[in-house]
Amino acid sequence: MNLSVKIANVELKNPVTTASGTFGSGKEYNEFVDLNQLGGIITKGVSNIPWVGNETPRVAETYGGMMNAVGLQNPGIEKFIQNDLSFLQGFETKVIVNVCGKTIEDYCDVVRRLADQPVHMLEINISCPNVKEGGLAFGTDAAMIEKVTKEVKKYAKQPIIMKLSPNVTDIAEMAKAAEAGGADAISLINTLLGMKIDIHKRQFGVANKVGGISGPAIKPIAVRMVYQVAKAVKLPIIGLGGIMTGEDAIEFLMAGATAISVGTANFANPTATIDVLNGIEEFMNKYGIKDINEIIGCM
Amino acid sequence: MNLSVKIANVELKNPVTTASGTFGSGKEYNEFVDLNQLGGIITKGVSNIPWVGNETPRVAETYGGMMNAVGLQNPGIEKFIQNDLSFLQGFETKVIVNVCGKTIEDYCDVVRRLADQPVHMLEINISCPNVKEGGLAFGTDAAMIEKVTKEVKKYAKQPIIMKLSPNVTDIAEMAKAAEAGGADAISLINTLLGMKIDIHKRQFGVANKVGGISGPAIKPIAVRMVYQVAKAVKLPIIGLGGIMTGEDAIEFLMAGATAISVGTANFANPTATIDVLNGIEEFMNKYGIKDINEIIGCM
Amino acid sequence: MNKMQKKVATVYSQVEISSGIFDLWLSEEEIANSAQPGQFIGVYCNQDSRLLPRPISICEIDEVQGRIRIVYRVVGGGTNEISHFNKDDKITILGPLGNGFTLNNRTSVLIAGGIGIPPMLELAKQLQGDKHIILGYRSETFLVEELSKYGKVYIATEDGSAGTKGNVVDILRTLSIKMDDIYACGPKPMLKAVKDYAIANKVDAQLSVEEKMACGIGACLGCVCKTKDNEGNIVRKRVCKDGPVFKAEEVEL
Amino acid sequence: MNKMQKKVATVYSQVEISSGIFDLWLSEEEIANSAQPGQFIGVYCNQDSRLLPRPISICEIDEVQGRIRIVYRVVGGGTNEISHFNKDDKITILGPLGNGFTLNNRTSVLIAGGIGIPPMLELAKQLQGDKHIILGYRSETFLVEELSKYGKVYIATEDGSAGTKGNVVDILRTLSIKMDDIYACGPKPMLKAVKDYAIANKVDAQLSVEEKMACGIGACLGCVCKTKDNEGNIVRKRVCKDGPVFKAEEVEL
Ligand SMILES: Cc1cc2nc3c(=O)[nH]c(=O)nc-3n(C[C@H](O)[C@H](O)[C@H](O)COP(=O)(O)OP(=O)(O)OC[C@H]3O[C@@H](n4cnc5c(N)ncnc54)[C@H](O)[C@@H]3O)c2cc1C
Ligand SMILES: Cc1cc2nc3c(=O)[nH]c(=O)nc-3n(C[C@H](O)[C@H](O)[C@H](O)COP(=O)(O)OP(=O)(O)OC[C@H]3O[C@@H](n4cnc5c(N)ncnc54)[C@H](O)[C@@H]3O)c2cc1C
Ligand SMILES: Cc1cc2nc3c(=O)[nH]c(=O)nc-3n(C[C@H](O)[C@H](O)[C@H](O)COP(=O)(O)O)c2cc1C
Ligand SMILES: Cc1cc2nc3c(=O)[nH]c(=O)nc-3n(C[C@H](O)[C@H](O)[C@H](O)COP(=O)(O)O)c2cc1C
Ligand code: FES
Ligand code: FES
Repeated sequence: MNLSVKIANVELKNPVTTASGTFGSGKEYNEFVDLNQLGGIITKGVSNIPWVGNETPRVAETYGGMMNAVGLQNPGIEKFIQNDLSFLQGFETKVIVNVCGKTIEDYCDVVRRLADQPVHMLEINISCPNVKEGGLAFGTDAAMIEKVTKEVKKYAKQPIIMKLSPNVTDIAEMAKAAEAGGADAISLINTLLGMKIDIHKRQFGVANKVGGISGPAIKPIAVRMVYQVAKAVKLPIIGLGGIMTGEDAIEFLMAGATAISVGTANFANPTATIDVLNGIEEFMNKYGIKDINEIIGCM
Repeated sequence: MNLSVKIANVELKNPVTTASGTFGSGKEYNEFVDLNQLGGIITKGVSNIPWVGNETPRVAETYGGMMNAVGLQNPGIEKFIQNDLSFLQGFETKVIVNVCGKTIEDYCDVVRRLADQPVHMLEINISCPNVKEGGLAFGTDAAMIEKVTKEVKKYAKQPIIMKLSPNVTDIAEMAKAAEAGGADAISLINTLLGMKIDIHKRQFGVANKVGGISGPAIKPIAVRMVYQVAKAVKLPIIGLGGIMTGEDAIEFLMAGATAISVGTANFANPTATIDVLNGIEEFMNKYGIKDINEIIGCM
Repeated sequence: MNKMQKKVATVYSQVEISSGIFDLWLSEEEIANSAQPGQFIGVYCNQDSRLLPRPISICEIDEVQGRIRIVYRVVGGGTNEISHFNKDDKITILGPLGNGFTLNNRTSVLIAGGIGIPPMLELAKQLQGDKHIILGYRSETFLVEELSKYGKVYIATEDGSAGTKGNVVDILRTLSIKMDDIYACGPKPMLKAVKDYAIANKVDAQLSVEEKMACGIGACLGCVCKTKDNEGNIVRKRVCKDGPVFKAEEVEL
Repeated sequence: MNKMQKKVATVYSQVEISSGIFDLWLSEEEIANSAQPGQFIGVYCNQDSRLLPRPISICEIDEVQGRIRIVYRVVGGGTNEISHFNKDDKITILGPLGNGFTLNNRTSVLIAGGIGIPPMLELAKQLQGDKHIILGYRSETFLVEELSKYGKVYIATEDGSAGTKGNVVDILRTLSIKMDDIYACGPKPMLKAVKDYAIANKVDAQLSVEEKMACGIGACLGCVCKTKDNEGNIVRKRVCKDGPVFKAEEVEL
């Protein structure tokens, strides 16, 4: 049985990766799962300088999902290289670093700094709804997506994955812009902008008022977008949004994703990544599928 | 305790209405709840001529929600007036007719035909994701929203509620366009475009491939949009999207909705409308709120 | 007409009667007292990520004890969850739903395949007259003994492990009796073949059809099937409210 | 360090010990054997619309029987669901989570308010030395008798229905003992007052703080609080992983 897939010539031993921001750099989940078994680890977003993130509360539960407004708190690229990248070198899995920024220069700074680091791919987060500048503002404007992509490509030595926001009218247009800018791959979806009100306290669920919705509640929206993007561009896709089980992962693969990420599911079940992987294998066994690539984009 | 609210000078005895397409014209739910207790009944979308709708399967369950691609099957305005409007005359509740069309003329036909009928308001559905023309195509283009609104207002004798689609980058812009076109009120949200794949049969969950996601899974997105629209326009808002309980309804009211609709919840619980109404009263009792209008838009 | 109701039923008993096929008796007096053969109930799950009621045919009615019986196959998360309910557990149900069979009480053929078999039991019990009961299975049989009490049973299995190897329509075609009515429930291809047979042989036939449902009570237009009205126009009718039983000549399959 | 684990625990007993306050013993040997006072567990709900684990402090540990005890208030859907679990029901839990109290075993004041009281029980049991235990309630008291076994208990209630009318910090201020350590858990304003008192009076104090959590294990950065490092820089630390117990001088409230 072959589980390995290729994204922009980088071979993942299986299609299961971790969704940025939900898995840290793997340290904590290392107590629950064997990181060596994962196709790749996509790390928490990192910026050129340390970011403090938003005030608390930063997380709230929603029906079948959750809302977060962490605001990309991170220690900055230098500490990240010291602590996180060095930790990840101990594992046999592909390392994909998620990059955030407030300006195009911010993104380029990080990409440049990582050029000679032991990193297999870079995922550019132009879609975080929880920061005022950069993030979502970039991710909802096709011209901007193309521009950011072009700029980071100038400095990148690793393949570039552009991570798209679902908070747009036409996701295919955004994917095409990334393709036009020279992206090597696309990942989607980031979180959907939402709000929760604690009616008893008359307070917002998160201090930031709005936050990003993730989890199985949003899965059908993510599957639809992966399908639309797969039909619109030639780039490989990393699909995510609400994947809880192997069957969910198969759904994304059939819709057109070459790999998938497990996000919020980790919180609901710290062994979710491996459970998803096992579920994929079970499905393949059940239907006698020899190579996972057979089902990618089969719909 | 005052529960009555006003939308465009039409007084609803309470803020609870039914979401278009989930309640028919009330005949079936009449076996479960007393329709006289509802603030208003928003009927299934009706067009100038009969529509056959989409092929089956038309519905599928999703995590904490459902997907539908009914495709606005309806008997056309003449049969609707004969069978549905006459049925609704027997009840002491406000009648709000949801209008769909493929062209601006289609909408205007229906609006004109209803001008002298016993109908209190019209809800213009420019946001159905399940038909190729009209519907969503109109609902994601601000200029088109303004134009449709202007045109139907020419013929309408009743207040016009424009029902917005959540499948847009900037919901506030859409609401402003409706306001600019002369809308009397806004309702939101319609369903979010989604997809489900039956991985065992390698078939789409609904024959139409894509469908609209509704139910509690999407509530936080709806609350966020209601809040954004309430801050952007002066028009009254009918809020909906995943309301299951009185507490959910209160959340929408606090976010800025003057009334709410109960949709998918009816399928999960045929007495949902009345349960929501009772829940609102309980909440008011608990916190000594004398007038429901006190909490509308309090956030 | 019998009124639809939402009720909290109590599990009276549940057993697995064949691999993956469960037999569940529910105590709910009012629904038991108004249900008719061919009607169904909507079973709500307890997991609140599953919002929609599962439509399941009424297999048997015990008016005296105020119980109804359903027999269902575990195919997905909802039926799997229901299969774990134990005696005295509470389940919310809607029912009775839809229009059942019209009992003509003449010489009848009851024909059903797979999980279309359960509704035949209460039908066979209530129906008067000569009854020939044709049952189709993949391999393992169920409900055969019970149905045998009410008529002559013929069995077809796909693998030939019981009865004749083949399908139920083959048996129907070779039945050398003068039948007045056919009552059928099963997969679409089977119903199609039964319809063709009935029309060709001028037998009255009632077919119970299936569609994916949301509300189950006629409000959402999720579950329509195509029917022909008297003038030959296609009319979309709701399986849940106008059906699930339709006349063979009326329904398009 | 004790390893975090995901385990299926079995309900050993559950009782309501005060209005809306439940006392739940769970059998789970491995977690019981590694848990420390001040640590917490993440309790998963069975309703699958609720994805996140509920953080609940460990109230008592019975290593011999392999059980842990939690005492919690029903405040929302999750705790309401948990309160309906019965003996022998299964619950998935994560634990032990976070860093507990450092036991200095000197003259201690344990001070807690409301639902901050439960973690004080195991602490009081394990802590050596003189113990003064100050407990604050709205009105109804709970766990008083059990805590009395391990030290001198002082009670404050908001309505004066038991002990002194007022809050726990009032009692702390009037306590005429020479204390070495304060161990505190409770609402933010209380912790703030304790912190001010401890710094003013040069008493070592450990505060258990609360924040809304998602993962509960340190991965999501949902639950941060502000702390000061040695150079006076603000550092955001994770309550779930770096806490929930922090030194008073370190944490900003
Ligand atoms: C009128 C009617 C009577 C039925 N009677 C029986 C019966 O007596 N015994 C029996 O075993 N099955 C019966 N079925 C089929 C039964 O409804 C489905 O097998 C069941 O809903 C599957 O639910 P699930 O959660 O396990 O599967 P999932 O696939 O997880 O279900 C997801 C959603 O699809 C719906 N769904 C899935 N399959 C079907 C289907 N075949 N028909 C309608 N909805 C479906 C479910 O209700 C649910 O909303 C009947 C269906 C209809 C329409
Ligand atoms: C370290 C720690 C220890 C705790 N120990 C106890 C204890 O021993 N006894 C006790 O009664 N309570 C304790 N709490 C509070 C307890 O976690 C919440 O009361 C509980 O999560 C509420 O869940 P719910 O589903 O009933 O409420 P809901 O409001 O419906 O919960 C919705 C979401 O918000 C989270 N949430 C709500 N309130 C809190 C809160 N105060 N703190 C953290 N998350 C919250 C829930 O976990 C859930 O994810 C502790 C909290 C923390 C952080
Ligand atoms: C707590 C949290 C933090 C996140 N942080 C990031 C981030 O730093 N960078 C990023 O691109 N996406 C981030 N995301 C989005 C996820 O990577 C993912 O796109 C989204 O959660 C949908 O997947 P899921 O439903 O499987 O969680 C975060 C999500 C959550 C829940
Ligand atoms: C089965 C179904 C049919 C619908 N038909 C219509 C319609 O005819 N016109 C319309 O404006 N909205 C229609 N909607 C959208 C609902 O009115 C509502 O906007 C949406 O379902 C979100 O609310 P909910 O989550 O409470 O269901 C339909 C929704 C469903 C589920
Ligand atoms: S399922 Fe809603 S009309 Fe039949
Ligand atoms: S709750 Fe995730 S880091 Fe603390």
